[in-house]
Amino acid sequence: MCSFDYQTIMSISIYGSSVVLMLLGLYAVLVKKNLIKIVIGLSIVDSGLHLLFVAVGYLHNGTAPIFSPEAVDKVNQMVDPVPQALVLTAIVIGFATTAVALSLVIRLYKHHKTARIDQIKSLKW
Amino acid sequence: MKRFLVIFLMLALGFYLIQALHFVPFGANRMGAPADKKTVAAFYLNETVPQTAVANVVTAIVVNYRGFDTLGEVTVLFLATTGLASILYKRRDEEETERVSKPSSTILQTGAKVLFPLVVILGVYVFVHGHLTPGGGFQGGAIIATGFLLMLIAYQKYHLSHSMLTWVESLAGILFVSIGLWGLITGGTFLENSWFPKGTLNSLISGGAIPIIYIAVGFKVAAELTGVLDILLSTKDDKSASNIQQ
Amino acid sequence: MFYAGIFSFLALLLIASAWYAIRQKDLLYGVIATGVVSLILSVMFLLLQAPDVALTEAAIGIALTTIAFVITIRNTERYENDKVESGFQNKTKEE
Amino acid sequence: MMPYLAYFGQFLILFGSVFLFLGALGIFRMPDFYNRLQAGTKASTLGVMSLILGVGFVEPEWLVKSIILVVFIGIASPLSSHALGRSAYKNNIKPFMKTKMDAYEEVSQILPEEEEKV
Repeated sequence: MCSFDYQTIMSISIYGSSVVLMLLGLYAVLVKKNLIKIVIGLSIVDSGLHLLFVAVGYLHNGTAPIFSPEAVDKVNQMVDPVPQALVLTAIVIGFATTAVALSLVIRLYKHHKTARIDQIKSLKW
Repeated sequence: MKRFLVIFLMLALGFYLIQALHFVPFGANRMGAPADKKTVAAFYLNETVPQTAVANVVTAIVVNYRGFDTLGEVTVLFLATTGLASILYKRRDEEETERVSKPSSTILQTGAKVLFPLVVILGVYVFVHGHLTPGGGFQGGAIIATGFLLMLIAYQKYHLSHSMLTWVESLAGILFVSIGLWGLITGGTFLENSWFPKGTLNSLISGGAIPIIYIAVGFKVAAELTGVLDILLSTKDDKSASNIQQ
Repeated sequence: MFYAGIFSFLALLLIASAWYAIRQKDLLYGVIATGVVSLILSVMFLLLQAPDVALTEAAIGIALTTIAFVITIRNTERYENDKVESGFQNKTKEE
Repeated sequence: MMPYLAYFGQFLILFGSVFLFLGALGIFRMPDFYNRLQAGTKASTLGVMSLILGVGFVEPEWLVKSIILVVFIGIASPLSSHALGRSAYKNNIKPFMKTKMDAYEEVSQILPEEEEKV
Protein backbone atom coordinates (compact mmCIF):
# COMPACT_ATOMS: atom_id res chain seq x y z
CA MET A 1 0.00 0.00 0.00
CA CYS A 2 2.49 2.57 1.14
CA SER A 3 6.21 2.20 1.22
CA PHE A 4 7.82 3.37 4.43
CA ASP A 5 10.08 6.05 3.13
CA TYR A 6 11.16 9.24 4.84
CA GLN A 7 8.14 11.28 3.78
CA THR A 8 5.58 8.75 4.98
CA ILE A 9 7.17 8.20 8.39
CA MET A 10 7.53 11.91 9.03
CA SER A 11 3.98 12.78 8.02
CA ILE A 12 2.51 9.87 9.97
CA SER A 13 4.47 10.68 13.12
CA ILE A 14 3.92 14.44 13.13
CA TYR A 15 0.36 14.69 11.83
CA GLY A 16 -0.66 11.49 13.58
CA SER A 17 0.69 12.60 16.95
CA SER A 18 -0.96 16.01 16.71
CA VAL A 19 -4.33 14.50 15.73
CA VAL A 20 -4.07 11.89 18.51
CA LEU A 21 -3.21 14.63 21.03
CA MET A 22 -6.28 16.62 20.02
CA LEU A 23 -8.53 13.56 20.24
CA LEU A 24 -7.13 12.53 23.64
CA GLY A 25 -7.70 16.01 25.03
CA LEU A 26 -11.23 16.11 23.66
CA TYR A 27 -11.90 12.68 25.18
CA ALA A 28 -10.77 13.97 28.58
CA VAL A 29 -12.95 17.05 28.24
CA LEU A 30 -16.05 15.03 27.33
CA VAL A 31 -15.73 11.99 29.58
CA LYS A 32 -13.88 12.99 32.75
CA LYS A 33 -15.79 14.30 35.75
CA ASN A 34 -13.01 16.03 37.62
CA LEU A 35 -12.68 19.73 36.80
CA ILE A 36 -8.86 19.78 36.93
CA LYS A 37 -8.79 16.81 34.54
CA ILE A 38 -10.98 18.79 32.17
CA VAL A 39 -8.57 21.72 32.26
CA ILE A 40 -5.67 19.32 31.63
CA GLY A 41 -7.57 18.05 28.59
CA LEU A 42 -8.05 21.59 27.32
CA SER A 43 -4.33 22.29 27.58
CA ILE A 44 -3.53 19.05 25.73
CA VAL A 45 -5.91 20.07 22.91
CA ASP A 46 -3.99 23.36 22.78
CA SER A 47 -0.66 21.54 22.49
CA GLY A 48 -1.85 19.34 19.62
CA LEU A 49 -3.18 22.34 17.75
CA HIS A 50 0.13 24.19 18.08
CA LEU A 51 2.05 21.18 16.79
CA LEU A 52 -0.29 20.89 13.80
CA PHE A 53 0.11 24.57 12.91
CA VAL A 54 3.90 24.51 13.04
CA ALA A 55 4.05 21.23 11.12
CA VAL A 56 1.92 22.62 8.27
CA GLY A 57 4.41 25.46 7.82
CA TYR A 58 7.47 23.20 7.67
CA LEU A 59 9.57 23.06 4.53
CA HIS A 60 11.76 20.08 3.73
CA ASN A 61 15.42 20.86 4.49
CA GLY A 62 14.38 24.36 5.50
CA THR A 63 16.07 26.74 7.88
CA ALA A 64 14.59 28.96 10.56
CA PRO A 65 13.28 32.31 9.26
CA ILE A 66 16.16 34.36 10.68
CA PHE A 67 18.62 36.18 8.46
CA SER A 68 22.19 35.69 9.62
CA PRO A 69 25.14 37.69 8.21
CA GLU A 70 26.45 34.68 6.29
CA ALA A 71 23.17 33.72 4.66
CA VAL A 72 21.21 36.79 3.67
CA ASP A 73 20.02 35.31 0.38
CA LYS A 74 18.62 32.04 1.69
CA VAL A 75 15.02 33.11 1.16
CA ASN A 76 14.24 30.03 -0.92
CA GLN A 77 15.04 27.62 1.91
CA MET A 78 13.21 29.26 4.77
CA VAL A 79 10.20 27.71 6.45
CA ASP A 80 6.88 29.52 6.50
CA PRO A 81 7.01 32.23 9.22
CA VAL A 82 3.27 32.99 9.37
CA PRO A 83 2.12 29.90 11.34
CA GLN A 84 5.00 30.42 13.76
CA ALA A 85 3.86 33.96 14.49
CA LEU A 86 0.28 32.75 14.98
CA VAL A 87 1.35 29.94 17.33
CA LEU A 88 3.57 32.35 19.27
CA THR A 89 0.53 34.41 20.20
CA ALA A 90 -1.67 31.34 20.70
CA ILE A 91 0.59 29.87 23.40
CA VAL A 92 0.45 33.01 25.53
CA ILE A 93 -3.32 33.24 25.13
CA GLY A 94 -3.55 29.56 26.07
CA PHE A 95 -1.77 30.25 29.36
CA ALA A 96 -4.16 33.13 30.11
CA THR A 97 -7.25 30.99 29.48
CA THR A 98 -5.81 28.13 31.53
CA ALA A 99 -5.14 30.46 34.46
CA VAL A 100 -8.68 31.87 34.37
CA ALA A 101 -10.16 28.35 34.17
CA LEU A 102 -8.06 27.24 37.13
CA SER A 103 -9.17 30.21 39.18
CA LEU A 104 -12.78 29.27 38.43
CA VAL A 105 -12.00 25.73 39.60
CA ILE A 106 -10.57 27.05 42.88
CA ARG A 107 -13.61 29.24 43.42
CA LEU A 108 -16.04 26.38 42.71
CA TYR A 109 -14.17 24.09 45.06
CA LYS A 110 -14.22 26.63 47.87
CA HIS A 111 -17.96 26.97 47.51
CA HIS A 112 -19.07 23.39 46.88
CA LYS A 113 -16.25 21.47 48.62
CA THR A 114 -15.97 19.18 45.61
CA ALA A 115 -14.34 19.28 42.21
CA ARG A 116 -16.65 16.81 40.47
CA ILE A 117 -19.08 18.33 38.04
CA ASP A 118 -21.82 15.78 38.66
CA GLN A 119 -21.97 16.71 42.34
CA ILE A 120 -22.25 20.41 41.69
CA LYS A 121 -25.99 20.72 41.30
CA SER A 122 -26.93 24.27 42.18
CA LEU A 123 -26.09 26.95 39.68
CA LYS A 124 -25.56 29.70 42.23
CA TRP A 125 -22.10 30.36 43.56
CA MET B 1 -22.73 4.10 27.25
CA LYS B 2 -21.61 7.70 27.07
CA ARG B 3 -18.01 6.60 26.84
CA PHE B 4 -18.68 4.47 23.75
CA LEU B 5 -20.58 7.32 22.15
CA VAL B 6 -17.63 9.63 22.78
CA ILE B 7 -15.16 7.09 21.41
CA PHE B 8 -17.27 6.71 18.28
CA LEU B 9 -17.30 10.50 17.91
CA MET B 10 -13.52 10.57 18.37
CA LEU B 11 -13.04 7.95 15.67
CA ALA B 12 -15.23 9.83 13.22
CA LEU B 13 -13.48 13.12 13.94
CA GLY B 14 -10.06 11.52 13.63
CA PHE B 15 -11.03 9.93 10.32
CA TYR B 16 -12.07 13.24 8.85
CA LEU B 17 -9.02 15.07 10.23
CA ILE B 18 -6.65 12.48 8.76
CA GLN B 19 -8.51 12.58 5.48
CA ALA B 20 -8.15 16.36 5.39
CA LEU B 21 -4.45 16.21 6.29
CA HIS B 22 -3.81 13.52 3.68
CA PHE B 23 -3.80 16.21 0.99
CA VAL B 24 -1.24 18.32 2.86
CA PRO B 25 2.07 16.57 2.23
CA PHE B 26 4.56 17.09 5.02
CA GLY B 27 7.49 19.34 4.20
CA ALA B 28 6.38 20.13 0.64
CA ASN B 29 6.91 23.59 -0.74
CA ARG B 30 3.55 25.24 -0.34
CA MET B 31 4.72 28.80 -0.84
CA GLY B 32 5.87 28.50 -4.45
CA ALA B 33 9.03 30.32 -5.34
CA PRO B 34 9.34 33.26 -2.92
CA ALA B 35 10.67 35.52 -5.65
CA ASP B 36 7.25 35.49 -7.33
CA LYS B 37 5.68 37.11 -4.25
CA LYS B 38 2.43 35.26 -4.85
CA THR B 39 1.79 34.14 -1.30
CA VAL B 40 1.72 35.95 2.02
CA ALA B 41 4.74 34.08 3.40
CA ALA B 42 6.78 34.91 0.29
CA PHE B 43 5.84 38.57 0.65
CA TYR B 44 6.98 38.60 4.29
CA LEU B 45 10.21 36.75 3.53
CA ASN B 46 11.08 39.08 0.67
CA GLU B 47 10.02 42.40 2.12
CA THR B 48 11.12 42.14 5.75
CA VAL B 49 14.76 43.08 5.16
CA PRO B 50 14.20 45.99 2.73
CA GLN B 51 11.26 47.45 4.63
CA THR B 52 12.19 47.02 8.26
CA ALA B 53 15.85 45.81 8.44
CA VAL B 54 14.96 43.15 11.03
CA ALA B 55 16.81 39.83 10.93
CA ASN B 56 14.10 37.76 12.62
CA VAL B 57 11.11 37.52 10.29
CA VAL B 58 8.79 36.23 13.03
CA THR B 59 9.49 39.35 15.10
CA ALA B 60 8.73 41.57 12.12
CA ILE B 61 5.42 39.78 11.55
CA VAL B 62 4.39 39.77 15.20
CA VAL B 63 5.31 43.37 15.96
CA ASN B 64 4.95 45.24 12.71
CA TYR B 65 2.83 43.52 10.07
CA ARG B 66 0.45 42.00 12.59
CA GLY B 67 0.83 44.65 15.25
CA PHE B 68 -2.90 44.87 15.84
CA ASP B 69 -2.90 41.17 16.64
CA THR B 70 -0.24 41.68 19.29
CA LEU B 71 -2.06 44.66 20.75
CA GLY B 72 -5.22 42.58 21.04
CA GLU B 73 -3.30 39.73 22.60
CA VAL B 74 -1.74 41.95 25.23
CA THR B 75 -5.22 43.29 25.94
CA VAL B 76 -6.49 39.73 26.38
CA LEU B 77 -3.69 39.08 28.88
CA PHE B 78 -4.63 42.22 30.79
CA LEU B 79 -8.28 41.17 30.84
CA ALA B 80 -7.28 37.70 32.06
CA THR B 81 -5.32 39.21 34.93
CA THR B 82 -8.24 41.44 35.84
CA GLY B 83 -10.69 38.57 35.66
CA LEU B 84 -8.46 36.39 37.80
CA ALA B 85 -8.16 39.10 40.43
CA SER B 86 -11.91 39.61 40.49
CA ILE B 87 -12.66 35.89 40.73
CA LEU B 88 -10.17 35.22 43.53
CA TYR B 89 -10.84 38.49 45.28
CA LYS B 90 -9.96 38.65 48.94
CA ARG B 91 -10.36 41.71 51.08
CA ARG B 92 -7.04 43.18 52.16
CA ASP B 93 -8.08 44.19 55.66
CA GLU B 94 -9.50 40.82 56.59
CA GLU B 95 -6.22 39.31 57.60
CA GLU B 96 -2.60 39.19 56.67
CA THR B 97 -2.08 37.80 53.17
CA GLU B 98 -0.55 34.38 53.51
CA ARG B 99 0.90 32.23 50.81
CA VAL B 100 -0.12 28.76 49.77
CA SER B 101 3.45 27.52 50.01
CA LYS B 102 5.14 26.46 53.20
CA PRO B 103 8.26 28.17 54.60
CA SER B 104 11.41 27.14 52.79
CA SER B 105 14.89 26.46 54.07
CA THR B 106 17.73 28.92 54.39
CA ILE B 107 19.68 27.34 51.56
CA LEU B 108 16.79 27.86 49.15
CA GLN B 109 16.34 31.46 50.26
CA THR B 110 20.01 32.33 49.78
CA GLY B 111 20.16 30.53 46.46
CA ALA B 112 17.03 32.31 45.25
CA LYS B 113 18.59 35.62 46.20
CA VAL B 114 21.65 34.74 44.09
CA LEU B 115 19.70 33.34 41.15
CA PHE B 116 17.02 36.01 40.85
CA PRO B 117 19.21 38.74 39.19
CA LEU B 118 20.62 36.15 36.77
CA VAL B 119 17.15 35.09 35.67
CA VAL B 120 15.98 38.67 35.24
CA ILE B 121 19.11 39.52 33.22
CA LEU B 122 18.46 36.51 30.98
CA GLY B 123 14.91 37.73 30.36
CA VAL B 124 16.05 41.25 29.56
CA TYR B 125 18.69 39.85 27.18
CA VAL B 126 16.05 37.76 25.42
CA PHE B 127 13.69 40.65 24.79
CA VAL B 128 16.33 43.25 23.94
CA HIS B 129 17.76 40.94 21.27
CA GLY B 130 14.33 39.92 20.02
CA HIS B 131 14.91 41.29 16.53
CA LEU B 132 18.24 39.52 16.02
CA THR B 133 17.97 36.11 17.67
CA PRO B 134 15.07 33.81 18.55
CA GLY B 135 13.15 35.34 21.39
CA GLY B 136 11.27 38.49 22.07
CA GLY B 137 8.87 40.20 24.36
CA PHE B 138 6.66 37.26 25.20
CA GLN B 139 9.52 34.86 25.93
CA GLY B 140 11.51 37.42 27.92
CA GLY B 141 8.45 38.44 29.90
CA ALA B 142 7.71 34.82 30.74
CA ILE B 143 11.32 34.28 31.89
CA ILE B 144 11.16 37.35 34.15
CA ALA B 145 7.89 36.10 35.59
CA THR B 146 9.64 32.80 36.34
CA GLY B 147 12.29 34.69 38.31
CA PHE B 148 9.63 36.46 40.35
CA LEU B 149 7.96 33.09 40.90
CA LEU B 150 11.21 31.80 42.42
CA MET B 151 11.27 34.69 44.88
CA LEU B 152 7.58 34.27 45.69
CA ILE B 153 8.06 30.59 46.48
CA ALA B 154 11.29 30.99 48.45
CA TYR B 155 10.27 33.92 50.63
CA GLN B 156 6.88 33.49 52.17
CA LYS B 157 6.48 37.18 52.91
CA TYR B 158 7.98 38.55 49.71
CA HIS B 159 5.98 41.66 49.01
CA LEU B 160 5.17 42.61 45.45
CA SER B 161 4.13 46.21 45.05
CA HIS B 162 0.91 46.12 43.07
CA SER B 163 0.99 49.80 42.27
CA MET B 164 4.44 49.27 40.74
CA LEU B 165 3.10 46.45 38.56
CA THR B 166 0.19 48.64 37.50
CA TRP B 167 2.49 51.53 36.61
CA VAL B 168 4.88 49.37 34.57
CA GLU B 169 2.02 47.76 32.70
CA SER B 170 0.22 51.03 31.98
CA LEU B 171 3.33 52.85 30.81
CA ALA B 172 4.31 49.99 28.50
CA GLY B 173 0.82 49.86 27.01
CA ILE B 174 0.75 53.64 26.54
CA LEU B 175 4.15 53.49 24.80
CA PHE B 176 2.95 50.80 22.42
CA VAL B 177 -0.28 52.60 21.50
CA SER B 178 1.40 55.98 21.17
CA ILE B 179 4.06 54.65 18.78
CA GLY B 180 1.25 53.11 16.73
CA LEU B 181 -0.72 56.35 16.70
CA TRP B 182 2.36 58.37 15.77
CA GLY B 183 2.78 56.08 12.79
CA LEU B 184 -0.86 56.68 11.94
CA ILE B 185 -0.31 60.45 12.03
CA THR B 186 2.93 60.59 10.05
CA GLY B 187 2.80 57.59 7.74
CA GLY B 188 -0.88 56.94 7.26
CA THR B 189 -1.14 53.45 8.80
CA PHE B 190 -1.11 52.21 12.35
CA LEU B 191 2.41 51.14 13.47
CA GLU B 192 4.05 52.51 10.33
CA ASN B 193 7.71 52.78 11.26
CA SER B 194 9.19 54.56 8.30
CA TRP B 195 9.68 57.70 10.37
CA PHE B 196 12.37 56.03 12.45
CA PRO B 197 15.97 55.48 11.21
CA LYS B 198 16.30 51.84 10.19
CA GLY B 199 19.95 51.15 10.92
CA THR B 200 21.90 48.27 9.46
CA LEU B 201 20.82 44.66 9.42
CA ASN B 202 22.13 42.37 12.18
CA SER B 203 23.20 45.15 14.52
CA LEU B 204 21.62 45.90 17.87
CA ILE B 205 20.19 49.25 16.80
CA SER B 206 18.20 48.29 13.76
CA GLY B 207 14.63 47.84 12.74
CA GLY B 208 13.29 51.29 13.58
CA ALA B 209 10.62 51.20 16.26
CA ILE B 210 10.34 47.40 16.38
CA PRO B 211 12.84 46.81 19.27
CA ILE B 212 11.24 49.61 21.30
CA ILE B 213 7.79 48.10 20.86
CA TYR B 214 9.05 44.63 21.72
CA ILE B 215 10.75 45.91 24.88
CA ALA B 216 7.46 47.55 25.88
CA VAL B 217 5.64 44.28 25.19
CA GLY B 218 8.22 42.45 27.30
CA PHE B 219 7.69 44.69 30.31
CA LYS B 220 3.93 44.46 29.92
CA VAL B 221 3.88 40.67 29.64
CA ALA B 222 6.26 40.33 32.59
CA ALA B 223 4.05 42.52 34.78
CA GLU B 224 0.89 40.67 33.76
CA LEU B 225 2.24 37.15 34.24
CA THR B 226 3.77 38.12 37.59
CA GLY B 227 0.40 39.50 38.63
CA VAL B 228 -1.31 36.24 37.63
CA LEU B 229 1.15 34.16 39.66
CA ASP B 230 0.95 36.47 42.66
CA ILE B 231 -2.84 36.31 42.73
CA LEU B 232 -2.84 32.53 42.33
CA LEU B 233 -0.24 32.07 45.07
CA SER B 234 -1.83 34.38 47.61
CA THR B 235 -5.22 32.69 47.69
CA LYS B 236 -5.91 31.64 51.21
CA ASP B 237 -5.81 28.01 52.22
CA ASP B 238 -9.16 26.72 53.46
CA LYS B 239 -9.17 24.35 56.40
CA SER B 240 -11.00 21.65 54.50
CA ALA B 241 -8.48 21.77 51.67
CA SER B 242 -5.56 21.47 54.04
CA ASN B 243 -7.23 18.55 55.77
CA ILE B 244 -7.45 16.67 52.52
CA GLN B 245 -3.85 17.46 51.73
CA GLN B 246 -2.49 16.10 54.99
CA MET C 1 16.18 8.92 7.80
CA PHE C 2 17.88 9.81 11.06
CA TYR C 3 15.40 12.62 11.64
CA ALA C 4 12.53 10.28 10.85
CA GLY C 5 13.66 7.97 13.64
CA ILE C 6 13.96 10.83 16.11
CA PHE C 7 10.56 12.20 15.18
CA SER C 8 8.76 8.87 15.43
CA PHE C 9 10.35 8.21 18.83
CA LEU C 10 9.35 11.67 20.08
CA ALA C 11 5.82 11.23 18.74
CA LEU C 12 5.44 7.92 20.58
CA LEU C 13 6.73 9.52 23.78
CA LEU C 14 4.34 12.44 23.33
CA ILE C 15 1.28 10.25 22.92
CA ALA C 16 2.32 8.02 25.82
CA SER C 17 2.76 10.91 28.23
CA ALA C 18 -0.54 12.50 27.16
CA TRP C 19 -2.30 9.15 27.70
CA TYR C 20 -0.66 8.86 31.13
CA ALA C 21 -1.72 12.41 32.02
CA ILE C 22 -5.33 11.61 31.21
CA ARG C 23 -5.53 8.12 32.74
CA GLN C 24 -3.72 8.84 36.00
CA LYS C 25 -5.90 9.08 39.11
CA ASP C 26 -3.35 11.06 41.10
CA LEU C 27 -3.72 14.54 39.64
CA LEU C 28 -0.23 15.65 40.64
CA TYR C 29 1.29 12.92 38.46
CA GLY C 30 -1.00 13.97 35.63
CA VAL C 31 0.14 17.57 35.88
CA ILE C 32 3.80 16.52 35.76
CA ALA C 33 2.95 14.44 32.68
CA THR C 34 1.48 17.52 30.98
CA GLY C 35 4.77 19.26 31.74
CA VAL C 36 6.54 16.38 30.00
CA VAL C 37 4.20 16.85 27.01
CA SER C 38 5.24 20.50 26.82
CA LEU C 39 8.93 19.57 27.09
CA ILE C 40 8.78 17.06 24.22
CA LEU C 41 6.73 19.54 22.21
CA SER C 42 9.37 22.22 22.63
CA VAL C 43 12.08 19.83 21.38
CA MET C 44 9.88 19.05 18.37
CA PHE C 45 9.39 22.74 17.63
CA LEU C 46 13.15 23.20 17.71
CA LEU C 47 13.60 20.33 15.24
CA LEU C 48 10.84 21.77 13.02
CA GLN C 49 12.91 24.97 12.65
CA ALA C 50 10.74 27.15 14.85
CA PRO C 51 13.08 28.40 17.62
CA ASP C 52 10.80 31.28 18.65
CA VAL C 53 7.90 28.94 19.32
CA ALA C 54 10.21 26.50 21.12
CA LEU C 55 11.42 29.22 23.47
CA THR C 56 7.86 30.35 24.21
CA GLU C 57 6.70 26.80 24.86
CA ALA C 58 9.70 26.17 27.13
CA ALA C 59 9.09 29.29 29.20
CA ILE C 60 5.30 29.21 29.42
CA GLY C 61 4.29 25.59 28.86
CA ILE C 62 6.81 23.97 31.15
CA ALA C 63 7.22 26.47 33.95
CA LEU C 64 4.16 28.67 34.30
CA THR C 65 1.33 26.30 33.31
CA THR C 66 2.69 23.51 35.52
CA ILE C 67 3.04 25.79 38.52
CA ALA C 68 -0.50 27.13 38.01
CA PHE C 69 -1.86 23.56 38.00
CA VAL C 70 0.17 22.67 41.09
CA ILE C 71 -1.15 25.70 42.98
CA THR C 72 -4.70 24.71 42.02
CA ILE C 73 -4.17 21.16 43.24
CA ARG C 74 -2.75 22.54 46.48
CA ASN C 75 -5.92 24.56 46.90
CA THR C 76 -8.35 21.79 45.95
CA GLU C 77 -8.06 18.03 46.18
CA ARG C 78 -5.30 15.78 44.96
CA TYR C 79 -6.99 12.51 44.02
CA GLU C 80 -9.63 12.03 41.40
CA ASN C 81 -12.30 9.65 42.67
CA ASP C 82 -14.14 8.04 39.83
CA LYS C 83 -17.08 6.30 41.43
CA VAL C 84 -20.14 8.37 42.22
CA GLU C 85 -21.06 6.42 45.36
CA SER C 86 -17.66 6.70 46.94
CA GLY C 87 -17.68 10.40 46.27
CA PHE C 88 -20.95 10.85 48.14
CA GLN C 89 -19.66 8.74 51.00
CA ASN C 90 -16.61 10.90 51.29
CA LYS C 91 -18.78 13.97 51.41
CA THR C 92 -20.96 12.58 54.16
CA LYS C 93 -17.94 11.51 56.15
CA GLU C 94 -16.54 14.99 56.07
CA GLU C 95 -19.74 16.53 57.31
CA MET D 1 47.07 25.70 19.15
CA MET D 2 43.46 25.88 18.08
CA PRO D 3 42.91 22.22 17.15
CA TYR D 4 44.13 21.06 20.55
CA LEU D 5 41.52 23.23 22.24
CA ALA D 6 38.89 21.69 19.95
CA TYR D 7 40.11 18.20 20.80
CA PHE D 8 39.95 19.06 24.49
CA GLY D 9 36.40 20.32 24.01
CA GLN D 10 35.37 17.13 22.27
CA PHE D 11 36.91 15.10 25.08
CA LEU D 12 34.89 17.14 27.55
CA ILE D 13 31.70 16.48 25.54
CA LEU D 14 32.39 12.74 25.60
CA PHE D 15 33.16 12.86 29.33
CA GLY D 16 29.92 14.73 30.01
CA SER D 17 27.78 12.39 27.97
CA VAL D 18 29.27 9.38 29.78
CA PHE D 19 28.34 10.96 33.10
CA LEU D 20 24.83 11.78 31.85
CA PHE D 21 24.44 8.14 30.84
CA LEU D 22 25.61 6.99 34.28
CA GLY D 23 23.13 9.34 35.93
CA ALA D 24 20.29 7.95 33.81
CA LEU D 25 21.41 4.41 34.65
CA GLY D 26 21.46 5.28 38.35
CA ILE D 27 17.82 6.37 38.25
CA PHE D 28 16.90 2.86 37.09
CA ARG D 29 19.24 0.95 39.35
CA MET D 30 18.94 2.75 42.68
CA PRO D 31 16.46 1.41 45.24
CA ASP D 32 14.75 4.42 46.82
CA PHE D 33 14.02 8.10 46.26
CA TYR D 34 17.06 9.62 47.92
CA ASN D 35 19.58 7.40 46.14
CA ARG D 36 17.87 8.10 42.85
CA LEU D 37 17.94 11.80 43.63
CA GLN D 38 21.65 11.85 44.19
CA ALA D 39 22.32 9.71 41.12
CA GLY D 40 20.09 11.88 38.98
CA THR D 41 21.42 15.23 40.14
CA LYS D 42 25.08 14.86 41.09
CA ALA D 43 26.13 12.88 38.04
CA SER D 44 24.04 14.88 35.62
CA THR D 45 25.21 18.20 37.09
CA LEU D 46 28.83 17.27 36.34
CA GLY D 47 27.79 15.87 32.96
CA VAL D 48 25.88 18.95 31.83
CA MET D 49 28.57 21.32 33.10
CA SER D 50 31.40 19.58 31.26
CA LEU D 51 29.25 19.17 28.14
CA ILE D 52 28.47 22.89 27.96
CA LEU D 53 32.11 23.78 28.66
CA GLY D 54 33.16 21.40 25.87
CA VAL D 55 30.80 23.12 23.43
CA GLY D 56 32.39 26.41 24.46
CA PHE D 57 35.88 25.04 23.73
CA VAL D 58 34.87 23.67 20.33
CA GLU D 59 33.26 27.00 19.31
CA PRO D 60 35.45 29.72 20.89
CA GLU D 61 32.85 32.43 20.16
CA TRP D 62 30.47 30.91 22.67
CA LEU D 63 33.03 30.43 25.46
CA VAL D 64 31.89 33.38 27.60
CA LYS D 65 28.23 32.43 27.34
CA SER D 66 28.99 28.81 28.15
CA ILE D 67 30.99 29.80 31.25
CA ILE D 68 28.03 31.88 32.44
CA LEU D 69 25.75 28.88 31.81
CA VAL D 70 28.09 26.59 33.78
CA VAL D 71 28.00 28.98 36.76
CA PHE D 72 24.20 29.14 36.53
CA ILE D 73 23.84 25.36 36.45
CA GLY D 74 26.34 25.01 39.28
CA ILE D 75 24.08 27.15 41.45
CA ALA D 76 20.67 25.99 40.27
CA SER D 77 21.01 22.23 40.11
CA PRO D 78 22.14 21.57 43.73
CA LEU D 79 19.49 24.04 44.87
CA SER D 80 16.70 22.16 43.10
CA SER D 81 17.92 18.80 44.36
CA HIS D 82 18.09 20.20 47.91
CA ALA D 83 14.51 21.44 47.63
CA LEU D 84 13.34 18.07 46.27
CA GLY D 85 15.04 16.08 49.00
CA ARG D 86 13.85 18.36 51.77
CA SER D 87 10.25 18.33 50.63
CA ALA D 88 10.38 14.54 50.28
CA TYR D 89 11.70 14.25 53.83
CA LYS D 90 9.05 16.60 55.16
CA ASN D 91 6.36 14.52 53.45
CA ASN D 92 7.55 11.38 55.29
CA ILE D 93 8.98 9.42 52.40
CA LYS D 94 10.92 6.63 54.08
CA PRO D 95 14.47 5.85 52.99
CA PHE D 96 15.61 2.40 51.91
CA MET D 97 15.45 -0.18 54.70
CA LYS D 98 19.19 -0.88 54.62
CA THR D 99 19.94 2.76 55.37
CA LYS D 100 21.95 2.87 58.56
CA MET D 101 21.88 6.51 59.60
CA ASP D 102 19.45 9.40 59.30
CA ALA D 103 21.44 12.50 60.14
CA TYR D 104 18.73 14.97 59.35
CA GLU D 105 16.43 13.50 61.98
CA GLU D 106 18.90 14.16 64.78
CA VAL D 107 19.58 17.66 63.51
CA SER D 108 15.90 18.51 63.21
CA GLN D 109 15.30 17.31 66.76
CA ILE D 110 18.07 19.49 68.15
CA LEU D 111 17.32 22.60 66.14
CA PRO D 112 13.99 24.37 66.51
CA GLU D 113 11.71 24.78 63.51
CA GLU D 114 13.37 27.03 60.97
CA GLU D 115 12.16 30.57 61.08
CA GLU D 116 12.14 32.39 57.81
CA LYS D 117 14.14 35.53 57.33
CA VAL D 118 13.16 38.19 54.87
